[in-house]
Amino acid sequence: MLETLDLECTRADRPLVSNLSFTLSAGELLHVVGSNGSGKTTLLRTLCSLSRRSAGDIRWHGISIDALGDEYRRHLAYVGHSDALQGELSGEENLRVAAGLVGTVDSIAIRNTLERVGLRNIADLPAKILSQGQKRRLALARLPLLAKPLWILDEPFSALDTRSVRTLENLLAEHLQTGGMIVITSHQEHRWQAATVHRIDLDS
Amino acid sequence: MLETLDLECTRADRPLVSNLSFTLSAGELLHVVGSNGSGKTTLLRTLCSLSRRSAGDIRWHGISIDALGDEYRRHLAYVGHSDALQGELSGEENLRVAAGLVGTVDSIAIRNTLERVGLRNIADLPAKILSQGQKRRLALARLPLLAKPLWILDEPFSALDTRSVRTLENLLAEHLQTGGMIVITSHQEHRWQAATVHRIDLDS
Amino acid sequence: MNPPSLFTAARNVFMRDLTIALRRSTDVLTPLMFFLIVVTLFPLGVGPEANLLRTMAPGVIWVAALLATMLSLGRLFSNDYADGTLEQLALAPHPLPLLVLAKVCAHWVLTGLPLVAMSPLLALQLNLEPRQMATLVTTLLLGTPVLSLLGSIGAALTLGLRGGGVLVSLLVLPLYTPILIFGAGAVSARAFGLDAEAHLSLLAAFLILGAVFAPWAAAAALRISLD
Amino acid sequence: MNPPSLFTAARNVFMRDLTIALRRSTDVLTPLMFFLIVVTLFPLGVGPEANLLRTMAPGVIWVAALLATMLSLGRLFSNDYADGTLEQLALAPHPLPLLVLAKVCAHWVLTGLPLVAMSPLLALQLNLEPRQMATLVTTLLLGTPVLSLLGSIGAALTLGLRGGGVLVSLLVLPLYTPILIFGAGAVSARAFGLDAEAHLSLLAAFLILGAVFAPWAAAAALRISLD
Amino acid sequence: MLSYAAPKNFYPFAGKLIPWIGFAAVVTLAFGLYLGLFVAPADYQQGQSYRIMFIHVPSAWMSMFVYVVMAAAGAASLVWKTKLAEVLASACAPIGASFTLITLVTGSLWGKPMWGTWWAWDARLTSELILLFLYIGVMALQASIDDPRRAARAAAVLALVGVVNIPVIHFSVEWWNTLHQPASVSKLGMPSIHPSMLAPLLLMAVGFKLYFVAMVLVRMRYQILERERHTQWVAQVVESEK
Ligand code: HEM
Ligand SMILES: Nc1ncnc2c1ncn2[C@@H]1O[C@H](COP(=O)(O)OP(=O)(O)OP(=O)(O)O)[C@@H](O)[C@H]1O
Ligand SMILES: Nc1ncnc2c1ncn2[C@@H]1O[C@H](COP(=O)(O)OP(=O)(O)OP(=O)(O)O)[C@@H](O)[C@H]1O
Ligand SMILES: [Mg+2]
Ligand SMILES: [Mg+2]
Repeated sequence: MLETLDLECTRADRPLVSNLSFTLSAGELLHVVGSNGSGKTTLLRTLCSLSRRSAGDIRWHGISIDALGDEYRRHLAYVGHSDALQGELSGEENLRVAAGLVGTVDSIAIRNTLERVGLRNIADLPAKILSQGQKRRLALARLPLLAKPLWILDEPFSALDTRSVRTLENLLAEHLQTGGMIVITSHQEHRWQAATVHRIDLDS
Repeated sequence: MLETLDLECTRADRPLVSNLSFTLSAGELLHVVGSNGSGKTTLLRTLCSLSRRSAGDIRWHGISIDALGDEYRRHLAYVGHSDALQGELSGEENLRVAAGLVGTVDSIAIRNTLERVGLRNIADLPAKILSQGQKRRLALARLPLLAKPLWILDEPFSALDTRSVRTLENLLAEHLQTGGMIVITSHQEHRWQAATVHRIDLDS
Repeated sequence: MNPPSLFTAARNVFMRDLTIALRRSTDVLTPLMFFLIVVTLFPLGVGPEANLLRTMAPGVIWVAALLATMLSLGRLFSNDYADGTLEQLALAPHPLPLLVLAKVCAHWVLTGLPLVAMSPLLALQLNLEPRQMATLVTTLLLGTPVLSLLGSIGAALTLGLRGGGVLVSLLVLPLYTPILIFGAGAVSARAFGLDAEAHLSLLAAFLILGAVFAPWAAAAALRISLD
Repeated sequence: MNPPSLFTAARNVFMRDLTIALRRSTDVLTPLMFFLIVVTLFPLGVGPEANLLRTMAPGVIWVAALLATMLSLGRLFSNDYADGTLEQLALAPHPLPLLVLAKVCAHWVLTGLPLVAMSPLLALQLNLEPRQMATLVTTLLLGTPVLSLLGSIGAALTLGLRGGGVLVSLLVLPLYTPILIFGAGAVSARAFGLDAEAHLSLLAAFLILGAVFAPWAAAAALRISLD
Repeated sequence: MLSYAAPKNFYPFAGKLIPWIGFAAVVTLAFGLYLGLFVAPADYQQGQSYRIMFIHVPSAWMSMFVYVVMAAAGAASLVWKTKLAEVLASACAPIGASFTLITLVTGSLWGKPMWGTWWAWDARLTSELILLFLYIGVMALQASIDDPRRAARAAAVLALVGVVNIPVIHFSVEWWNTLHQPASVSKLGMPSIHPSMLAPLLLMAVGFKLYFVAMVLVRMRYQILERERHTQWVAQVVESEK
């Protein structure tokens, strides 16, 4: 369970998000919307503990994430605007590295995941020659592989072709069904297949 | 008038696009679609003369673009996956630089354009602190400013919020009405306001 | 998926860095070539006189080693930073200093170690005395890891800053001076048949201190750069 | 919108590069500081003996200038490449070599010129004879633009390559050697009261050749890197 | 003749040439070595050690010759955009680098008895070392770029820029008064060397050239296969050679 209490995020002393309180429980999705520059990315990075909040608190199962430290990060997967891929490594190796950092590496799971995001046949090409959308798919392939309960996704749909958009929607639905939590931003409207969808509009 | 004759584009000696022939006249739009990695970006860069084609010809008003060289580039505006912004410079300065490279700098036109894409009030911030979508809007602001007849746009809608999407659609419509030409890629479907829409699907 | 032990995670990071670098063998070769070329530049600038060259040699080789290490610092974090991997590293459920230490070790294996291996050849070219040769290799063996460790702090601090490549040199080179003084000093001392033991134990002390403290400082700097 | 004359476009590019660099004043300062630090490292590595230092000085100063220029080459194109500006430059309706020349000029004003201005101070530190001072400044004035020109080719060739920073040194330093030899040679010759005119006219010849041919090579390299 | 420039035709053509040229190279080199090591008289000044010359001098010539070939092929590939020239240029680099390395090593070995040192910062020695760096630069650049066409064109630009070093190496002994031997064989007019030493030297020089041609053809064939691996004819070749 992720909750925030009177959270405030500032950029260069200018508050972007303030007095934000929400609670996200297992199986729920939080869709953060807002116009460009309204602070969605800032909020998501703060929830990840990558940026520091200026006031308020963020709690994971009731305990402040500052106190939890690595223990909080153990439960968290983040995909931001950039893809976190090593251009030199192949798609498969990139996933292997990501898995090795947080859990044991399971070659079969990696191959299945690549199949799932439709990159199986180019899994051996170095990531840097992939197209924009292929890179994005590779970045997203970390999500099912790492099996973390909390996913924080910053415009994951950008650059994806229509088939991949559907694949990702299915991934999200599955994750929620198995008790996961998702915080997501997207400029498009989606029919989320979730029991509970919270929506925060940063413009209002 | 832009036309290609049996155009072939290869990447690492592997053909991505082959035997492509089309003609694009004033007021027409060409929508290039295809799944991720099908070669849209490669095709667009080839049309710009940034990448070299491996066979075939590209002609501008009947003359091969190799022969035209700078004369062809004078008529062309390209916005690719990256935004071509200098993080150190402010929004206004970025546009000033872009204008200075191809035409005379007109401060009033720059200010109007910034207004148009909704960046007027943050025109003095350095581009590097802008949000993803704000950067994208700044990159697109070059288009109305530079007044080139041929626009080549690689997923210009990505990262834009809904209001900016509408602004861009209007910009495109205006450009076509005044006799411009557009080559564009986008994974979403749009109701193009164009007299003639050509569509090339690279998957088939 | 079981969380891996800290040691496994650090080893994974180490191996990953090695794999990436070996994938591009030029990455390993170029600092080495740079070292060679810089040492070659000096006789070109100073003239071919053998005695002069011999007196300069320890200083020149050590300065070249400093510069070669410093130049390769860019590789330590900046690729990972640019593509977002560093964020993922910072989000890994392990103490960041240890992951940093793993990266620094990989960096040393890829740059420091080859420099050490190459140094006897350069010593030969610059007419060093045979008895200086062993001292040169020992000082480099003790000193280059310290260069990588201290360098990691500078590299972390300058991440994502424009002109980072030159800025890092500004931060790091002053920190390098003690190592240069004792490293080159030891080799020069041997030219007069003097003992270099005091110099060497100082270098060893630097190494231990660096290995203990530098990763913490670098990790803190990384978190600041990512904010 | 009228197309600007070629000259206006080139001047715009030049002014833009200056503005960006001055916006980050560290960008201008750091190569200079690097130059200073490298020259300072030598006495530390070699020992404080005045005669030895004086003999080494021309070579050391020139090598430091080479390295400082080389290090700052990363700035020449790579920021523009990473953010897509270079594509826009290549699509501008003007001959690319001339825009490249404008960028190289900006680079020289930001790195070469400060080095030249700084060099008398260093010459003083290293006990150069007064009559060598003027020669040092002249050689640097003639030589540093060539370094920027040749460097632009290397910088253009290594755009977007991993380990580009070190690779560029491998490509560029060998090309720099003639300038080093004649530059440092001229200053050394003056120490013995010899005439340095032959050296200087060779440097001037390099400068003219470089200004004519290097921008074409660099522009060709840029188009290749963008492909 | 022009049709041989197509990779598809060049591949079998080169395949047929290689054994002949290779055979000629081996014979010439063997004969040259025999004359040089056993027939030519010992030098009255240097004794036996001068025989290193029969390796050193031809490989020194080759180190420069190969660079010029590489730069010329590079220029051709930039101008005419022919694949074959690209492949030729990139095949040259490692061979030329090896010749340069051989020159440096044999020169060092010869320098110890002659000058009492393995290495001196003499102009010719230094410029030869820089030639090695140039070769390595070309190879490193090529290895850093994945797309072979781009790699070839980038390397061609670099090779062309570096070609200024060649006259520097050749004339360095005349421009600077140095340790190293001035031209005694390649001098126009009468060579100042005894015919019994000249003959094996020239034989070795021809042998090295033949060896170079054979090696370059072998490397070119490999690269052509690699680069044309998506085409039909390569599939057929691979099929037929299975
Ligand atoms: C590492 C040391 C050496 C290097 C790098 C080196 C390099 C070269 C080069 C590049 C050439 C070809 C020059 C040209 O044709 O323009 C050459 C030729 C030659 N070298 Fe060396 N050399 C070295 C040591 C020596 C030594 C020790 C000797 C014997 C004293 C020697 C004797 C010769 C001779 C006789 C030629 C033929 C000159 C001619 O007729 O063109 N070299 N060397
Ligand atoms: N140093 C700074 N000074 C002032 N404003 C800043 C600074 N850094 C960031 N900002 C502002 O903070 C906001 C950052 O927003 P953020 O990136 O979180 O937006 P976003 O909602 O993710 O937008 P997008 O939809 O475009 O991705 C922008 O409006 C930006 O201008
Ligand atoms: N060096 C290379 N070797 C092999 N394949 C390559 C190489 N470089 C690029 N490619 C392939 O070429 C294709 C490039 O496609 P391009 O970037 O044009 O796709 P796109 O249609 O723009 O896709 P997206 O919708 O994801 O932007 C990719 O499939 C990529 O894997
Ligand atoms: Mg955002
Ligand atoms: Mg694309």
